[in-house]
Amino acid sequence: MKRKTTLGVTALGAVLALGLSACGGGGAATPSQSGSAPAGGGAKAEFNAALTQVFNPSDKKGGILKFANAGDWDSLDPADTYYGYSWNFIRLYGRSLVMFKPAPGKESTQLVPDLAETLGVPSDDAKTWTYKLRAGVKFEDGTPITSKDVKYGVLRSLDKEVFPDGYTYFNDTLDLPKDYKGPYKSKGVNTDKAIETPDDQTIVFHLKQAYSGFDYFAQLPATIPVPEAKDTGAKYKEHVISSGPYKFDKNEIGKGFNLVRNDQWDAASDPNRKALPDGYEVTTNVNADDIDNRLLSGDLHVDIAGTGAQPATLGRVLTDPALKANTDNPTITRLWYTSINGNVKPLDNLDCRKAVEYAADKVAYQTAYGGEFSGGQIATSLLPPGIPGHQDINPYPAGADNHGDVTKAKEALTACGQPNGFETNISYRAERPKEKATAEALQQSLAKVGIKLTLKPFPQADYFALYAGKPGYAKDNKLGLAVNGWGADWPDGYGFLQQMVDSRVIRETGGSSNISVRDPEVDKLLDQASLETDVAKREPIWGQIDQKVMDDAYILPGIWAKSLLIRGKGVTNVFYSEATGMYDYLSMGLQ
Amino acid sequence: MTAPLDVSGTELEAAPEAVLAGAQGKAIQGRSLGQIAWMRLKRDKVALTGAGVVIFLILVAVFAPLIVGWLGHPPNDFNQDLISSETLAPKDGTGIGWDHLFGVEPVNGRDLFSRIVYGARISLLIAFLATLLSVAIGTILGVMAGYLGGWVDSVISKAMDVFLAFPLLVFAIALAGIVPDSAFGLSGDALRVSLLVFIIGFFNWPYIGRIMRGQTLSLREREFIDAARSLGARGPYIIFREMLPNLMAPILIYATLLIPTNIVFEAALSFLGVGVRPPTATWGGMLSDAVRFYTIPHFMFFPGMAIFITVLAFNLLGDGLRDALDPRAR
Amino acid sequence: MSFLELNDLRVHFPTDDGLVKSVDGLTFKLERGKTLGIVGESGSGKSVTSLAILGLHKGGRAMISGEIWLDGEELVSASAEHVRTLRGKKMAMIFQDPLSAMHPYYTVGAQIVEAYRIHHHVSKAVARKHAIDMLGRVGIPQPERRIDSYPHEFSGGMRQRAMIAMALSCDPELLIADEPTTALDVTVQAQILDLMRDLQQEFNSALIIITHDLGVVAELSDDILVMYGGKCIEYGTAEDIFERPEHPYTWGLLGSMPRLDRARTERLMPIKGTPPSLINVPSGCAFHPRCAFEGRTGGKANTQVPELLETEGGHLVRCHLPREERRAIWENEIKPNLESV
Amino acid sequence: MVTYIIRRLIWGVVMLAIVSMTTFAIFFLVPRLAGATSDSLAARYVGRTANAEQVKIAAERLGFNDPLIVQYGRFAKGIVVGADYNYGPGVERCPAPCLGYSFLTRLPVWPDLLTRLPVTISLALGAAVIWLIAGVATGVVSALRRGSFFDRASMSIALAGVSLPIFFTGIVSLVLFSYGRPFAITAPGGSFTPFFTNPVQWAYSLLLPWITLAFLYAAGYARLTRSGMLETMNEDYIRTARAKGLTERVVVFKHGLRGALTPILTIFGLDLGLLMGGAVLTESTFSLPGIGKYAIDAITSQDLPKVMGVVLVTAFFVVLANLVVDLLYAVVDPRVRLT
Repeated sequence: MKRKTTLGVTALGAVLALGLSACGGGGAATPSQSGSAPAGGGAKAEFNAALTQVFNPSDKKGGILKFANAGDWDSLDPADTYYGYSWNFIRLYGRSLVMFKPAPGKESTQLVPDLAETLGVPSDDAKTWTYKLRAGVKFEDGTPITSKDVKYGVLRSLDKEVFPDGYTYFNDTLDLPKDYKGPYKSKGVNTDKAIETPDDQTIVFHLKQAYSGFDYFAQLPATIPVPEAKDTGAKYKEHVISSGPYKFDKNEIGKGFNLVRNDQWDAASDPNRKALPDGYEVTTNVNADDIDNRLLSGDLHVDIAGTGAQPATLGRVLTDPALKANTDNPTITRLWYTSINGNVKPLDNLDCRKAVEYAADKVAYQTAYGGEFSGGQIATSLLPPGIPGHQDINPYPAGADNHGDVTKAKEALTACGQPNGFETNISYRAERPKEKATAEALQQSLAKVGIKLTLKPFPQADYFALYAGKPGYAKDNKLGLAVNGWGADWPDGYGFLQQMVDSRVIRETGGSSNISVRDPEVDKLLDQASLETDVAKREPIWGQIDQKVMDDAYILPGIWAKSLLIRGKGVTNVFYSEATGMYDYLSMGLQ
Repeated sequence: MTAPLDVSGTELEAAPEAVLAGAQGKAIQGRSLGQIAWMRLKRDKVALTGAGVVIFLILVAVFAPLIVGWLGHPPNDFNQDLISSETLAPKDGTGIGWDHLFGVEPVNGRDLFSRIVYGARISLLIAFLATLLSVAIGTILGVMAGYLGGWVDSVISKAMDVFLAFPLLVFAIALAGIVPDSAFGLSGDALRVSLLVFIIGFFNWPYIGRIMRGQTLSLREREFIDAARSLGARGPYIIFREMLPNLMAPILIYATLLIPTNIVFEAALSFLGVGVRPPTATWGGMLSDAVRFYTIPHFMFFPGMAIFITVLAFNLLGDGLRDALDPRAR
Repeated sequence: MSFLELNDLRVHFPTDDGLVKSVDGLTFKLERGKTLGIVGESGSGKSVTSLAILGLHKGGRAMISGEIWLDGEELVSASAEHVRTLRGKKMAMIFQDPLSAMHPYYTVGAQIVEAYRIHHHVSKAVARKHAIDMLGRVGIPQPERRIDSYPHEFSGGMRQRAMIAMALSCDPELLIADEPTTALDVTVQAQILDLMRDLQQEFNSALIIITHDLGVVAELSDDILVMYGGKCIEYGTAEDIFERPEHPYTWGLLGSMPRLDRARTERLMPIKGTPPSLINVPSGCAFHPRCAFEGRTGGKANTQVPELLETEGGHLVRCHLPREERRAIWENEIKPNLESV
Repeated sequence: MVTYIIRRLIWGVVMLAIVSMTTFAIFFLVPRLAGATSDSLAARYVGRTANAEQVKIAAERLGFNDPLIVQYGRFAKGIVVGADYNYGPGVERCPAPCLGYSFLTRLPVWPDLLTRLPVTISLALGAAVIWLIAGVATGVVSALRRGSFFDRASMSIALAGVSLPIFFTGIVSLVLFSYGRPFAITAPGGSFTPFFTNPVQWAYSLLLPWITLAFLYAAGYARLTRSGMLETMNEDYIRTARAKGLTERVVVFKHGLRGALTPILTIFGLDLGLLMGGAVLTESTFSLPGIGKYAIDAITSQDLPKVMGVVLVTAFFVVLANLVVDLLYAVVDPRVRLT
């Protein structure tokens, strides 16, 4: 990553799962204007045509874009939504202070001001961040948006009793009054200590500790303004008041909703949004196979979850060149891996863990997740290629054909004192057929060297809280291996690695994603990196951490995920956004 | 009623076969219900076919390792060389051939034939044991309710009402879903099988119970029970020596008809992902995997047909048994 | 020609086990105002005969041959539809066990009204009035109230009366009563038999009583026909049958008839064995396996089917024993036993 | 009669109470037996990155720290007198019957069930009409033409029908007839249209599930009707009806059907009652947003208030169906007395 910040001190507690590599800095960055739409795009339908450029660019307005979701939306409330597609989609009806640039490829990871005129202006050694709001921005009812609305939006998102699904970045960093519980419970408490609104256009954030990457927070949906008078708390998701180009028309939770144009939105105040369609129609809880079929037939424009085609569709799409030409196959910043728990004997022995690393059949792993197109590319270490600091290392080559190296594995077993192998369990999330297939694949390949695995499915909802992620339970029940996965909230080394490898996030009460990596040196490296302000020095540390964890053999990397995205028929301005790991939903239009 | 013709105790109206077949020799033998039933069953080609298939399936289940060793591959072994890494489907579409009689699964290329054969084990084992449990509980409680009457009857009958009001499938899913992976000193397949047997068997007993209660009620009023009672027979004697033999026919019929229901039940739970844990092959589980690959029809065809044929065979046999043992039900 | 004539009536049922010859060559005559009793064990073919006369086997699996002449019309060859129009109107039937013979879901009145209206085009009100009238005539108290009762609300005797009212609602000329009193207790039996006798005289209809109970027949019948294995084995006037029976089976029937005048200590004389199979009919005389006098036929019993021959004055018997020997056995061996009080 | 109904209603409430208590107890006890604490249970219902403090807050909010009796009491009280729910800026009154708020979406369960009920009722009623007509007609014709080709053919199909699990026929019909497939009839999956919005679209969206579900039941009903009809046509009263000189049509349809259909009415009522509470397999196979699908979703997400709601609604329909059937039976069969 070339974008960097040269801001001074960033002393940051290790609690945060966030990125240090913020964009811009010093307020010097020029917001990219709408004219910056890449010219290289073409309408020629070919495989991966929308990966790095705009496919089918057009400025034609009108039409209704149809989206469908195989699952249910977690929430439409900006304070309470934590799905990537939701953060992508929410920009249609909400404007946060800052946003990722709606542009293809690498460019999409740039932050650009949205509701704010510029990116954040730090002061007090990056402990204070100031944003100036654009003039003339209004809510859907015509009320002008003021900095107080932004402040209210952030404050209400702090109430985790009302909004338990959301993130805690602001709770953890803002210099809040002691025991502040959000505007509902702590009514009338003066919060100027944390957020000041000196005038209607200015908002100032005060942090407990300096943090140079605050703009990443400012792009979170929580900074979308919410009018206090219209706030209905947990029920606000039934009708969110729009600040963007579209507003809610009809919203039936569990079924779907409609967006129509918001006539109070002024294109002049918004350089990022094209607002081409006349409206959006979103259906939720649709059969996933049905979504694919409708996408291919043109009845549907976007599979909103953005996780790619269903297995049944793969066969159809990949074998038909005409269909394949309408798909894109990006590698996303997500690692599917298996935790090797050093607390479970005999995996407390490094060589036994190494035996697992060698014996695993990587091709089977890949196939379990959907093969090279919808599954991913075989991972040889933790960091996906898209994350800064990635190095091509392969400490445990899985043989020539990637089906596992039996010889090396047996050597490792002998070194570990278990020459005939051993028995342990592998856990996975029962509702995830791919994880089931992975567990079965590992069972197969490890059996070749005498490591007998017993499959232990657990309910997804309790996987981390009660079972695999609860150290006591995992140890008592000999969950030696646990099928796992991790993707960062945005592409950045710290955000990617910290929740995965920092041993201090492991709680005895359960619930952490890191199940197996317990290495004080890794923790030290993480702290070192979070204090390192020089990107050139910091990025190699990510690589070092990667190498160290691999040497410890606490993680068996499976694949770096890829998804096979289907471009809807007749949709204009389709492009893949690295920041979201799916198509950009802001720019699409209809032919 | 006067019976002018004392014809050595044979009830003419009740057993027409005796009328048809009797009087050939001078000594007229009373035929036992079993003999008559067997005679009728022998003539019922459809039921015999069902019985044949059932026996075949039981043999398949019992000798699964032998059959698979001879005709297939270990059921959990991967054959990913047969799978296209792009589409995850078998490279030639199905993988069907001499090596893999029913083809292979997409993704990991496991031999479908072997998995179907091993699936029969789980399916039949659970269905049989669950039926046994239902019949045991149902018969004991049903006979108690019918024979003892009074408050015992009303308590048991109310209990049956409550059980029948439970949303059975929802409840079974919920229960199968929240039971942890090792409990009651069991784990793995043993635990899951026991759990499923318990859930399926325990929630089905009221059906048997109601039938048994009704049968007992009508038996209680019959003369021979009165006769036994007047001779001083006590409750247990009457129940075990007089009632149970007469209940054997309905027990057999409804047990046979309950088995296919339980097979479907087990398959449904496996289909919904709360059955026996993978990679152990179950027909319902395979069907549920096949949904994701509905463009590969052979994958859903074989498990679906396995369930269908098994259930059909048991239904045919059950219908035949009912016709043979209970002529009034024809 | 008589009012009712059966000529060589055969009713055969093909079954999986073979051909069941329920009625195998039955011939008899009956005049208006007369009563014929048909006696036999279960399965002897007596009920099948009555259903055949009513044409209720038509359209089923039964194979019927022979002739049934009713008031100059041949019914075997007549169309099912035509026979239907005669049923209920010209000939009617009283079934045993009226509880199961009446539809449980319809009121007694509705069932009588239905029977009347199918043959008479009258309004419901008129038919209802007629039904009340009929119920009154068969001795049901408060008929205007009871007409709306359901069969299960009646006592056994009342139900049988209602059944009779239903059968008589269209003034049938031929009335067949199939075990009309079997399901009733003794005092009610007598009432019902009296009622039937009175009604027969009132309507001057021909009456066939089918029963296994010779006592019932003795009360009512002019003539008696004894059936065994689908065939008539003895036919004669009531006097012939009770005073001069010539068939060993009839002797058995008489011997097993309970009589009030018999001593309590005395045992009934049962007929050994079971009724014959109608498929594998015993060779020769169908009764020979159970016949105590089989040995006196000179070996013909199990080889030759005996013919139905007249002994005297219309008294017919189907037996290999020479006539004199039959008389002698009756007078010397059977009769004394029956009257040994 | 009135006392009978009142007694039955009271018993029905008792039954619902037993069912709900059992369900609650199982969901409460089994995870705790497996070693879950109130915090670890609450951790299911908060976000992915929630910290220990948030989990504590959630556990408190969801009342997990209270004993079983208190938790159940709160639930029962909500049903009887309603409950108050704090949604942030204010307190909302959740009127009786308040089935509580989802642990996950924090939306009240009752309105959820109400929006899903039309789907399930549409599915059940539509299928019921089809199977009743098809099943009974087939059964009657088969019985009357016993042994004919029609009888043999339809009974073979019926036997196959009762032997085919719905989740197999469902998938096969989806593969064959659904959107984008060779014989596309209908588009399943979340595409339910309410009847009052567009009756044509409503029927269209349900056609495939109806037929699939009705096939299973029609097969069973054809068999039942046939054997019932055969049995009835052998009854003495049918012979009596014929002896009266009634035409065969009257004999079959007035006397025969009346006798044969009465027991089927019972079974029909109970089947319908059971289906009203959610056709779990059908709805999940066809992704129909009805009660059954709701049940599955609730169970997978371990959302106890939803599970309780579904279980209660389902049990309610079963209890109601039992009562209605018994009352109807008394109307249809004069021999039955309600005591």
